[in-house]
Amino acid sequence: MNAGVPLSAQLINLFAAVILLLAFAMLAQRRVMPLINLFGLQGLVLAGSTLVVAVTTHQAHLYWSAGLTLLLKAMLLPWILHRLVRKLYVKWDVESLVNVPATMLIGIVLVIVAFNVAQPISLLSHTISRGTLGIALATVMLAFLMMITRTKAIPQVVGFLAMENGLFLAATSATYGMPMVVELGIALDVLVGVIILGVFFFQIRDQFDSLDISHMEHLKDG
Amino acid sequence: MSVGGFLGQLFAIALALVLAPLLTGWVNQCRAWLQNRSAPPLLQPYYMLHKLFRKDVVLARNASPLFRFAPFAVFGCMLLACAIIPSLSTDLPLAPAADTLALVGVFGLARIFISLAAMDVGTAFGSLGGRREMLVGFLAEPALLMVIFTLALISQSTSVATIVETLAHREIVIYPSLAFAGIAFTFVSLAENARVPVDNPATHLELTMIHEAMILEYSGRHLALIEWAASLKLYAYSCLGLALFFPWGIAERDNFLAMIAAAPLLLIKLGIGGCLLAAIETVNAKMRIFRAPEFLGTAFLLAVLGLLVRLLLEVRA
Amino acid sequence: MDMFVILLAIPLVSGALLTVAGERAWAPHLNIIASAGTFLASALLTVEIIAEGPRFAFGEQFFIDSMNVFFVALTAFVGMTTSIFSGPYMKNEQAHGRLSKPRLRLYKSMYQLFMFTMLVALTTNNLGILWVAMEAATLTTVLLVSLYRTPASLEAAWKYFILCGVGIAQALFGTILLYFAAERVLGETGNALLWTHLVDVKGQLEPAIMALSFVFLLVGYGTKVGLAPLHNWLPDAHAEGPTPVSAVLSGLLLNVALYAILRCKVLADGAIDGDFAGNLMMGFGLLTLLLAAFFLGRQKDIKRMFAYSSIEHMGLITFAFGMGGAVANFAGFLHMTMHSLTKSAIFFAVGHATQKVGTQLMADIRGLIRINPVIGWGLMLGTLAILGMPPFGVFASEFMILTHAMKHHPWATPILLLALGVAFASIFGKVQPMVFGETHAKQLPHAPAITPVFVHLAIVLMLGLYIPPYLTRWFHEAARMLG
Amino acid sequence: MSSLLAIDFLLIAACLWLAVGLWGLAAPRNTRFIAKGLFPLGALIGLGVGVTALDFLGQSAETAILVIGLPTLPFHLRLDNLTAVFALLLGFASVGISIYAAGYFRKGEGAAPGLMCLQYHAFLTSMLMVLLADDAYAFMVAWEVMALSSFFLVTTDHRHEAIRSAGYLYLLIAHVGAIAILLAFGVMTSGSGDYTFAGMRAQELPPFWASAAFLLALVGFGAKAGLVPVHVWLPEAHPAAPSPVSAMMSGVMLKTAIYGLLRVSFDLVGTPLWWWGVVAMAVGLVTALFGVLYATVQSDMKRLLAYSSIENIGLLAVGIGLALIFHSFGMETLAALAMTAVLYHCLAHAGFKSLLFLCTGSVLHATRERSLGKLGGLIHRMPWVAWLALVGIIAGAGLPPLSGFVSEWLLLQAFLFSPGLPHSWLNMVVPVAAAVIALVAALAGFAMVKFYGIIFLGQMREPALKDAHDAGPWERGGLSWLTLLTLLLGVMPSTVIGLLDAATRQLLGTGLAARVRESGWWMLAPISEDRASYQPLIFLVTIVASVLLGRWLVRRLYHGRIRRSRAWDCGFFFEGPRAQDTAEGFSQPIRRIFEPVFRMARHFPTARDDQPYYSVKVEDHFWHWLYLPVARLAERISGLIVRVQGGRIAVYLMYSFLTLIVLLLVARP
Repeated sequence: MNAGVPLSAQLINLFAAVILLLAFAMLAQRRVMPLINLFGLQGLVLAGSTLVVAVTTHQAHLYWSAGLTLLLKAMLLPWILHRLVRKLYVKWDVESLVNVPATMLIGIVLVIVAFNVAQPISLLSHTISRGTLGIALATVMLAFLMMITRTKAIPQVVGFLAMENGLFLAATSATYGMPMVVELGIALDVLVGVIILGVFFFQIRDQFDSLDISHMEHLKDG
Repeated sequence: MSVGGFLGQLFAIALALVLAPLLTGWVNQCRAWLQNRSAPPLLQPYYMLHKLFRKDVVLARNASPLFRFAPFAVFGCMLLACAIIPSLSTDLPLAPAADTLALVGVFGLARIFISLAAMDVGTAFGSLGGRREMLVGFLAEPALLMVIFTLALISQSTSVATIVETLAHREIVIYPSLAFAGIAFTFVSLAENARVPVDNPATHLELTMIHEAMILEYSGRHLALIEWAASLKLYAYSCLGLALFFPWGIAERDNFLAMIAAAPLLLIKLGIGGCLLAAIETVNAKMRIFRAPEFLGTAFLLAVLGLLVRLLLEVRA
Repeated sequence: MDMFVILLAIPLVSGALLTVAGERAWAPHLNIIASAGTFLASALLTVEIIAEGPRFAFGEQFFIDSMNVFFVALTAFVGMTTSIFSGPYMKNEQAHGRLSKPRLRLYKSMYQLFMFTMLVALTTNNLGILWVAMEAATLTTVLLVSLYRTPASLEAAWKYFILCGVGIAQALFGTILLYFAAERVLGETGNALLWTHLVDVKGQLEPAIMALSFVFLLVGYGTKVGLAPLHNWLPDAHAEGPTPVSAVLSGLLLNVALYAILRCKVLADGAIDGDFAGNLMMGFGLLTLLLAAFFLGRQKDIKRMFAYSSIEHMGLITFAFGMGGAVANFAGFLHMTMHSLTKSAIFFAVGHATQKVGTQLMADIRGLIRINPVIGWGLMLGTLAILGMPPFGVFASEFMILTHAMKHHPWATPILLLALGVAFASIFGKVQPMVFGETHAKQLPHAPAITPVFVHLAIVLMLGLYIPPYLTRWFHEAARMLG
Repeated sequence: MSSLLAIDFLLIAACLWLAVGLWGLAAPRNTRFIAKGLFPLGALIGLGVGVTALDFLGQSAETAILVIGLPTLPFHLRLDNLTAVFALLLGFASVGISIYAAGYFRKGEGAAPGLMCLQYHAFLTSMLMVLLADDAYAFMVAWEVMALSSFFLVTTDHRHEAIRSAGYLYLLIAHVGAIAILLAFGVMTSGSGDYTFAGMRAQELPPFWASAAFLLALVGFGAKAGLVPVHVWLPEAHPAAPSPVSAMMSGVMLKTAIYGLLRVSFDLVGTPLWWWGVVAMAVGLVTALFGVLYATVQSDMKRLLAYSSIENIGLLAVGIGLALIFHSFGMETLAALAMTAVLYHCLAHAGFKSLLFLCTGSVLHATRERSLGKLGGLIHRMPWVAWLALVGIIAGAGLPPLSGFVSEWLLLQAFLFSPGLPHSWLNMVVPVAAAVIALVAALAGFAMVKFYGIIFLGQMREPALKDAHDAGPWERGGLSWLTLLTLLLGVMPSTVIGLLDAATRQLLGTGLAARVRESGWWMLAPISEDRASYQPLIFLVTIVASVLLGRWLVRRLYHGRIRRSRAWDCGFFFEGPRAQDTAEGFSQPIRRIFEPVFRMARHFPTARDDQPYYSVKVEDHFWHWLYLPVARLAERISGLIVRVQGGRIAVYLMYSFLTLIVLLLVARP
């Protein structure tokens, strides 16, 4: 990074890099509880990053965003997930990840692709955090990859939520946040989604005696 | 329609009615001679017709009206055919009623009636004969049509009268195609008239007969009519063959004297034809029924060859 | 009072009311009355829009023009008929012991909320709110899909949730990119997600960003539309949910998702040179159509088969809009209408039929026409209609799509025709033995509500032979809006 | 009323038919009212259609535009002479069939009569609309409604699996055909987007696209008409349908396909290329030969007739091909000769095939039996039907003096001119094709004899046949009407050709009427009297006269005594119905001679069998050559494709992911 970049941008880039790192960590994490903790940490970093943007740009609604992120992603959702895990007795569930190195390798390829795709857009950006769009895209893709590789329901949902984190990073870093109405709506949707998922987990466990989604492969044609 | 034409027409019909059994008798006689048998009298067919007409008709119990109607219909068809084919003169008022194609149709109609009648009583032999007759029919018809096509191409007409006039009176040209067509026609005629080698008019051996199998149930006047119709058919085919391939001597329109002169010539031609027929029947053996397709297939091929020769050599040249 | 507010308020309020008091005896009636009220409001709104032109509501957040008011009316109409159909249907389910009272309450409240989210999605001017409403539509229906709590329905709902959730997340990324592009032009005024503003400046939007944005939006909303290969959730969800839900999912939600894509396509077309968006849609459309057609022949479950048929038709419609131009857009809108009406009618008939026979397996359904001629003929005619047999309206739109394709994209014609032919052979081969033949099935405790089937089919039949001029004008304006 | 044009009358008739049908739906179970009230009403409307068309012939075209249809393409209608000829056919044939149907539909048989009434009359309406349509949309709508209504009629008795699958096959092939037709229309607009027929006429297509349009039309209309290899539905669907419907389908509906083919190839597509005619002729010859050979070996009477319909359609295609060839070389008079043969054969076939199908209906009603192996001797119990059927089979066998012969005669006459074609191959090959026609005609005779002989003649093969009853008065009425048409078409060819002339003149610019009229109404001499002539009336009179005269003379000169006795049968002792030929036995020569044409599964009795039996089953080669492989291919493809839906959510997510990445890479500037 050259000297011309302001401190705030450097901070944001740092935060973004941490988020990406966390995404990799989640990709490789086998156990449920640490996974949720990692997710919470990602939310925390995301909130921090949003706060930096808010401070730098003096946009009021970004403060709200940062607060909302902190509340929702760093606290409420991990808490809900923790509760679920405890109630469902899946605390000791261990994901049998196949071939972590290969997954990581694919992850790296995805990061390259994401950076490559985002590059022309980043060049157009006039915001202070132009590089983060690529990172956000990479985060989204890593979360996607995580969802593909997981066979348990809760890690899959965590992957899903991590994807939302990536999206949020994109929203704040690339555009200084969406209009407030939209952000509130998104937050509400995510919350309701998690609650519905929670309901779902119980139903699934009741029916299948497990949260292993490999049991759910009966509806098929091929 | 001239009075002369009308008289000529009546005369032709009468001649056909009279000459047809005679021709059959003549063929039988020739054959007997050729086969070293003592021949029946020449007039034997007349005696037989007379006898049959006198006899009672014995009908099978479940014979339907169609069975009784068919002999008359067949007879009518053959009579019509004889009326159309120029035997003595081309000046026939009935001639435009049917050209050669329609003539094939007439024979077809007669065939349908006799086949249906054969199936009517519901015996094993009847339907056997019926289906074999239809078999011969559908094999012979394409060949006959190709023969007609060849002739029609030469004369630019399918009307028998026009063909005869063209061939006999207009110009004297040698048509090689006619040779092929003539042989094919002979083959077809043999098959159509239930002669050896396709059928044997004299047989009553169950499994070999075609025509005779169909008329087994007929008796009395019905049988007489059918026999007469068969003679008429032979006569019609002979006259057709003579008219198409040896048309010399047949009178032109409005020429009553020539018509009178044509009569002896016709008798001579028929006589020779009958001899030849008898000879063919003597030197050949009847073939199995499923050899008939080969026989008639050959006829078809010859006819097509004739047509192609016509198209290739005569039109181009 | 503002008709638009009423339109949105009725389902929202009644949804809330049913959540609270859904087990009362009058609840089913409320469901129907609310739906009828929504339809009435939409009809009045339509009249108003036709008379007075487009309008805004709630500031500029909502915008009703001739394009979406048509979808609103269609949605409200099918919503109403579905609610009428679901009355006796759900009673029968209850009588069979397949559903308990609390579940029925859940069903009714979620049904109304689902209608609400769709109406919001259709009328909002804000692409962000559009996204929120689409996600909310998923959330409200996911519990409806798993209403029976059977392993199969749970599996279907899970897949629905995850796949659509992931898909819609991509759409959010697309929306963010769109906002990013718009902000550069419109500034941070808060108008940067308002469609009406975006349309005005669509030529100035950065093509590179717009291309990426459209890809995300297409993949995102396309998942909800059921475009192959993103369609995998659709047959499961449609087959395992209660039939009224299948009817609205097939008949309405797919339309709404496609509507979202169309709104975005207008912007992408304006920004990008060449026909990038159109070509993508055509490609997806053809792939979807072809894939779905070959799936049809392998189906054993009747609802699943018709779900694939929905995918197939969505492919066709996507293709039509991909071609673009006045005629193709017109045909696309017409086909959406026809498909909504016909497919929901089919699901009504299928619902009654499966209830009568007690199975969704096609091999076990026989002789519907003898069990109940009305259901049998409903299914038969509906099937023929959806297969594009004249004189039903589906043929009219397919005719227009095909002829347009022949003129402008002749290479696509054989693919279209192959798919339609295979679909015909597959579906008809399965439906005919179900409708015809002998059977021994029993009577239902509650008489089926069969009127909706024939109301839908009658409209489809009429539109096949005669499209009234005002409808034509309407379609034309909508088509022009798409450019 | 004078302001109403003929086209208005036809439109009104179409609406009336539909109204009659809907009326039937009002009282769906009232058999008496529907059968004795509505069907005769339909017949009356049919008569109106026929008379209107007859009256119209020779006038200039009338057009109309309806309000219904697409907004950009409302229904265009047009009544011209080609349409009028086929409307004439539809109207007059429907009179007989509707009258017959009035007696045919009885209480407690199959579907609700009201429903059938609706389907039947919708079928009639749609056929009329097919003929009137003047744009692609109207045509396709009418065409598919025709397919649909006839499909429902075919599957009336849908409790039988065989009938259901026949219906399915029928609708499927009809649909595939419709797709081809639509494509043909699309090609003919050549990108102008104008789907009216007038718009298509205005296009000058390059030869390649014109050929494409023609071939598509040939496939599309061929699928409806039953040209090989898209004929397979026909022998399944016709036997499955109730007999009036079979009659309507075979007699009239197949002709709408011929109409379509004529409309496209002579009217819409522009100047034809000569090889189109060769294609049509080749397909026609194969179809005709195939149809007639299969007809001869059938054991089901309606299947036999269905295959015979295939044969006749083949002949029509040959005629169309010949007309196309002549037309493309500018030999319009000869083209008119072939065209007249085609149109004439359409009329003739409509008459006699409807008649024969209705006869099978009566037989079916009387005996509940379709299999030839269980019929026989019905001439004794059903004389009306039997004698009227005799007229039908003689016409069907293409024999003078009835209708079938006239068209075959005209066709052969046209063939006779083919050596004059200015093309070195055609002028040699085409004449030989005439031999195939002759073979087909003779084989048709075989099939007809089999049909008639096995059903009506011989001994009754089942004891139950003794209770068979003759057709009722309505049925007799319908049969007699069609018999009358067949007779009239047979003996008055010149008059009929004078009527058809308007259509040939419209399509080719010339006709035969002038020459035909010269030689008088009793004589048919299309080119000149020297060239060829045919006088069916004299023909008929001579035969009838010789029958009557002969009979009178024999009785006069000899006697008319008759004794009844047992059948002689060469003195054979084995009597009874089992001694007769079975349907299979009758066609044994054909199976033997044309063995490679059939796909046979035979069982021969052996000496060690406890219960020796012989059986033969003849199948269609095309199933195994074309349809089953296609079905297998589709099956295999779908088997591969459904693997996409494997049930694993991770895989689904991967699809979505890969799609996204691929698209992103594509979209990346």
